[in-house]
Amino acid sequence: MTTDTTPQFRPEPEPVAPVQLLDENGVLRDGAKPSMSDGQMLEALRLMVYGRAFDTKSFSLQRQGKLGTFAPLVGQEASIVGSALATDPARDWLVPQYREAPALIRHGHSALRIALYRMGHPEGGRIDPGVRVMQFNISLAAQIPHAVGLGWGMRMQGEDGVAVAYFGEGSSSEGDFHESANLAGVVKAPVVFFLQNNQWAISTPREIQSNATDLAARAPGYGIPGVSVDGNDLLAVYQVTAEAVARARAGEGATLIEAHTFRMWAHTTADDPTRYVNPEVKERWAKRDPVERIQKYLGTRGLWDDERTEALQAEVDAEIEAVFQQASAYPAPDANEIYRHTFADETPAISRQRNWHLGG
Amino acid sequence: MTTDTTPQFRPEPEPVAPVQLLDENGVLRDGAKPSMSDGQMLEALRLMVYGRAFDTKSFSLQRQGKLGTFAPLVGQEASIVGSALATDPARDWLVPQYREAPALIRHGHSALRIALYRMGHPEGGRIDPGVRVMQFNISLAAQIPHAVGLGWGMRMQGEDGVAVAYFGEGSSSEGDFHESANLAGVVKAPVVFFLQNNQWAISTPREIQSNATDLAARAPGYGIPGVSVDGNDLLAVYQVTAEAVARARAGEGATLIEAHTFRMWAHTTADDPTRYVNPEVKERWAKRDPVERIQKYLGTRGLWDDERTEALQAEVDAEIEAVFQQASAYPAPDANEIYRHTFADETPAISRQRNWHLGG
Amino acid sequence: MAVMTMIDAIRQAMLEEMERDERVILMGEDVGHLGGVFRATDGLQQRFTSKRVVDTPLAESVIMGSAYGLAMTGLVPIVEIQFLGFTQNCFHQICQQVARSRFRTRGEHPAQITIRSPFGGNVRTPEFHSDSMEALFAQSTGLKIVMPSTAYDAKGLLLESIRDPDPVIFFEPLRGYRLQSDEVPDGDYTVPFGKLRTIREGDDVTLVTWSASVPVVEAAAEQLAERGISAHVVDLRTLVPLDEEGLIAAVERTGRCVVVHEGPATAGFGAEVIALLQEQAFYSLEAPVRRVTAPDAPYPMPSIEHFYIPDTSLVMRAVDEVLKD
Amino acid sequence: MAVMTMIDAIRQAMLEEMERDERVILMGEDVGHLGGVFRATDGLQQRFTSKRVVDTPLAESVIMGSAYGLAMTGLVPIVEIQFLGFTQNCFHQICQQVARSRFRTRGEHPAQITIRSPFGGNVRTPEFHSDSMEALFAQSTGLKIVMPSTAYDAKGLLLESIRDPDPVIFFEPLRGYRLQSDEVPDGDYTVPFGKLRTIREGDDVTLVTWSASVPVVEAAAEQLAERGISAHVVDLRTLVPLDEEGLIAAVERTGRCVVVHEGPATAGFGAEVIALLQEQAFYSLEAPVRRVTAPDAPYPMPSIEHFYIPDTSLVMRAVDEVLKD
Ligand SMILES: Cc1ncc(C[n+]2csc(CCOP(=O)(O)OP(=O)(O)O)c2C)c(N)n1
Ligand SMILES: Cc1ncc(C[n+]2csc(CCOP(=O)(O)OP(=O)(O)O)c2C)c(N)n1
Ligand SMILES: [Mg+2]
Ligand SMILES: [Mg+2]
Repeated sequence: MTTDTTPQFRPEPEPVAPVQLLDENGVLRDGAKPSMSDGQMLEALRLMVYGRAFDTKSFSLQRQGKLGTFAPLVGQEASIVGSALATDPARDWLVPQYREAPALIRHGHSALRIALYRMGHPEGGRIDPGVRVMQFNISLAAQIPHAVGLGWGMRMQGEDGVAVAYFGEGSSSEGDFHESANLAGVVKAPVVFFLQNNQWAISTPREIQSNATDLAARAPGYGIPGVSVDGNDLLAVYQVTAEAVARARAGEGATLIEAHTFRMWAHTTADDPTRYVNPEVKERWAKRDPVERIQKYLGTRGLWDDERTEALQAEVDAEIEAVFQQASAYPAPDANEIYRHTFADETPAISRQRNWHLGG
Repeated sequence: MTTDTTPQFRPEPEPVAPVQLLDENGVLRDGAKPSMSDGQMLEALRLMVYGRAFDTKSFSLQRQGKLGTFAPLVGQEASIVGSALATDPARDWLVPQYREAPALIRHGHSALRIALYRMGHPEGGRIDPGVRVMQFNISLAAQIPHAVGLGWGMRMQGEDGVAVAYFGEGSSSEGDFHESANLAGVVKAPVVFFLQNNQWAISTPREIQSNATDLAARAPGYGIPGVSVDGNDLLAVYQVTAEAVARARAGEGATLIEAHTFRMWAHTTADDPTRYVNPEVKERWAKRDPVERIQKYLGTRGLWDDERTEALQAEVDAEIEAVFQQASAYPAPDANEIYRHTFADETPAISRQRNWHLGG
Repeated sequence: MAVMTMIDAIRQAMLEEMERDERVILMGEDVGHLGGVFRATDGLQQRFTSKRVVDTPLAESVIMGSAYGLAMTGLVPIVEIQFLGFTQNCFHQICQQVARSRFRTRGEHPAQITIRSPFGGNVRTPEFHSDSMEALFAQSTGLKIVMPSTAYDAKGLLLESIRDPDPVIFFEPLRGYRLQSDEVPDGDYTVPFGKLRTIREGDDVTLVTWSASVPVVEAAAEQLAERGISAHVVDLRTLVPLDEEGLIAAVERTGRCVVVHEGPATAGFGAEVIALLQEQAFYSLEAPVRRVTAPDAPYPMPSIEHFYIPDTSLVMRAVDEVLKD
Repeated sequence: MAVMTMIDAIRQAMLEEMERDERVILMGEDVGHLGGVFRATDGLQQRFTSKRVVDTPLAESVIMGSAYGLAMTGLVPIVEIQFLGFTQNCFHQICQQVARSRFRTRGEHPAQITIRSPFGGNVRTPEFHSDSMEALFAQSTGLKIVMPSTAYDAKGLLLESIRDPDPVIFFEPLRGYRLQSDEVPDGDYTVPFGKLRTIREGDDVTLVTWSASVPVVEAAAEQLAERGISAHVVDLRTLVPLDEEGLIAAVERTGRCVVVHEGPATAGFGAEVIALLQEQAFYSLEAPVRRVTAPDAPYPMPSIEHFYIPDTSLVMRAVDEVLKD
């Protein structure tokens, strides 16, 4: 007991220093011991380039009216791919928001389905059996409780899988985030709450989202550890996520990771960020480009060069071209699709409605 | 930036020492400087005794079937009354959960209405014009956002009023708590989030509610200060609340206060705590009785004695007797009440329904 | 075969199914150590440990949302929401996430979850505890809506619900918990969805109702009989799927109908019953179908709830009108 | 008087009312600096400062709940929920707290709040953006439900909504935002609640609809006219309060009726329209009233939404059936 009435808990005046292993120029920082193997770095780089190329292609198709509105990942590649590489597709579950395409692909979800999803094809919603990913979720933060259930359920059944929930800093203002982190703390659910702080929720800046100096500072309020990391540093993101996954597998429960990054493109193809993003700020972040950074590092290690960059780009573009070819050639859904899959069996009402609609 | 990957934010291993000015024996602790005046202490003591007597009377009426189920405050008197005394009924709003009867009464809400409310009379729901209290709220945590709006709205209009939201530690697991504390931080709303941690949510113990060592530790995650206080120490509760109210009035925004107390009676008259409360634990808390504690202190100061205790009890019992007499004599509501007050004006449907029901 | 109360039948169904199928788990506020605020889960945690009967924090949205995640790992959660009104605190998890999972994933992620929740009036509960929300869930699509009125149906329908591959919301009428008791077989049996129960045969008028209103309508039918009016009474039992054929046949039998339910009239499920009847049985209706429901007002304070909830006299008045029409 | 789009009319209504009444404030996600994801509030923050046009954190429940508190201090909040589907994230705040405040306090704490939200199909939005939830709010009681289909009505009804002493949920059809434009007077005028709009007079069949479905029904009426069928078309405009007299008169005029809406059939508001008609106009109905609505399924992916939403051909088919019956 104390007679001192000054609040025992006070907000930090300054954000803490995020974890960073590679500096903005792709130079390894003193004391940094990256645990990522060269092979993993090359795999990650490919996924990052793939993700950006997938959005570039989607964007042009959208402009031609061949594809619906979608949310690009450009700027967040290291955050999305670095965290995904720390998971094991055979045992872990990925629970995305909507920007995490390469993470899902690496986890076994087919690029074709993502292309179909962006084209608004119902088959884009299908998750193939055995693939441990949840569908993109447009209802913000609603996916976070699902991740808690997934991790908790695996643990109940003696599996050592971990669930990784992705969500934005905007979504972290929703009650579902709070309820989820709190329950995960109570039941020691093996979950990684991966908060991508890309500074924006559509046009709403981080400052309007919360008065907390760090969003990772919320973790102790749930009895779990919180990590602040440079989200544009592939090696750092991988490492803190791998450690969080390891703790979760070992039965030590959940971790909240705040990855500091930036949404370099529009929120979606329906958005015009020039109305609200300060170009100088964007410039500063452009210098921190996650793809160039890892390329530079691999370059200094003799593992990368401009030729390989070109070769990779060409290879990835061709693959993606093929995916969207296949997607456009995919059989168009018919009216009957709206009458399927509401229930395993059909109710009398649905049968009546179908017969009237399609029978006539 | 750091290369150290150990989480920057970790849960405290131990709860912090709560603020306490009066020890369990009613002795002022070294260094304690109570800001409460003697007059305020006596006013508070009366309200505490009143609250307990009001529940005692309600309980016997409930057992006779003359009153519905209700949630008693016994054990939490200091927490409820000490915080209420730190507010100004003329400017501040009180936003209760359901145990805070004496706080509302001190704020100008009539005891008769509370009696009617407990009897299930619709007039028990009425808030008299000019009384700055919200109605009890059975939907847990739903009242917390209202307090943010009240504080924020007064500030927008240049008033210096403060809104105090009461809620239990169980309710603090709801998303509404999170969204509210976070918004209050962003808009610097003059709000005191008064969390009564009475250790139980019906039968659910504090440990199952959250893995946080202190619930006050959540405050920094919203960019606001958090205080842990001995909820059975009237002087300490008053003091930390008064300081929080002062900060809010001065434009410094919200505070989260966690008052550690104990629900000495059943959750409601429908509950049987012997099924889940450990008697020894309850015994330990009985020794910390908030009413006896302040009586002892006032006694040592020559301001209180057994005679006064008896006199006060008799006086308060008589008052409450009269209140419930009046409540039982209150005109019984007729069927027309269900057709009133859904809207200012009546819809055709409601008129039709009323005419059929009452016309027949 | 033993006579038991509805709440005992509900507990027995869960106990037996959890013994039969270890994938079944139970979660909610106060369901474990306490055994539920109404003792519906009494003894289950002691029997199955706190791993399978889980006391959760006070947070409906993550209770429902995590149950969905649990179901994705192959478990079969029974979720208790302590009172039906509080499903509004997780409405998006129920109606957008759980209820649409199969549809959104083209059948790949069905959500086998049973949501149990007490509701219903005339038991003097506090605010938000009594509301009849069946029409909200019926309109939301993707949920099966199960509303038993007897102990026998409660057990048989709950077993059917737990085994149904799709999400089910199982309404438990507070008033019936202990007042309603009847013969309940031990052991396994199910009551199929989409088959109404004919409570009493009659030729003058058809009374359609479900769940909490059943006893009120039965009492009305008794009194009508004494007055020489023979009422045909049916209990719909499940609203989704709805026994359209059975309902139409029951009404065609008399050509006159009164629908009774506890929820407000406007856009209540009674409106759906009437819409269906006039679409499908238009030419056999000899008089307008009447509704006896709560008014378009919020659920009131306990001292006036008996005015709000349909009572026997109002049902009889509506019948008289339907017979006069 | 100028021809303008519905979204411009909505913006103008807010602009003018905020100039007239300084108690009026506007809050929601992205409504301020950006001016709304559809520009419905474009320029309002610049005009009225960020004190009166507030960008909030991403948290619907506290947006709605704090608006209620703001209203208790004498302010008049207009709350934008970015898409109607996300009202499910604050369903308990809307339906239990805001909508019941007057009733719970016996008239002492009315909640003068206007909830604006876009919805409606055939604009290829992502999931949960298009759902038609009017029946859920109609069943919940305590909310007025306003569903304009023209720019003129949008402005006049929004002004009426903001000034109404009770909570109003104001539905904005996405498809109409820019496609629908008509003559809108500058300055102050209101369109009263509970008065339907007769879009076209006719004698063979009455078509009843509202909001997003109005253009579909108008197109159907055109084509029916070419085939010599004269349709009487009404737009209900507000569902609560409902223009019962006007609706009954419109249907009695032809004796035949088709109801069209975008939400699912079961327990949709179409069911209420039919229930009311058969209760109040039973003897003037010459054929069963038919519904043309979405099926009992969740809102689907964009590539098939045009199958899900009622279209002109289905409306005409229903009319043909109603005329044959
Ligand atoms: C519950 C809910 N509310 C509002 C929206 C509308 N909306 C879509 S994206 C978005 C911003 C999300 O920001 P953030 O969570 O930071 O993710 P980001 O887009 O930055 O990756 C909003 C408000 C929604 N989809 N769901
Ligand atoms: C949203 C909601 N969920 C569940 C309940 C049922 N319920 C009533 S009181 C209670 C426990 C509340 O605990 P706490 O918030 O700690 O307050 P206390 O009763 O201890 O004062 C519960 C679960 C409710 N009333 N509202
Ligand atoms: Mg963001
Ligand atoms: Mg408590």
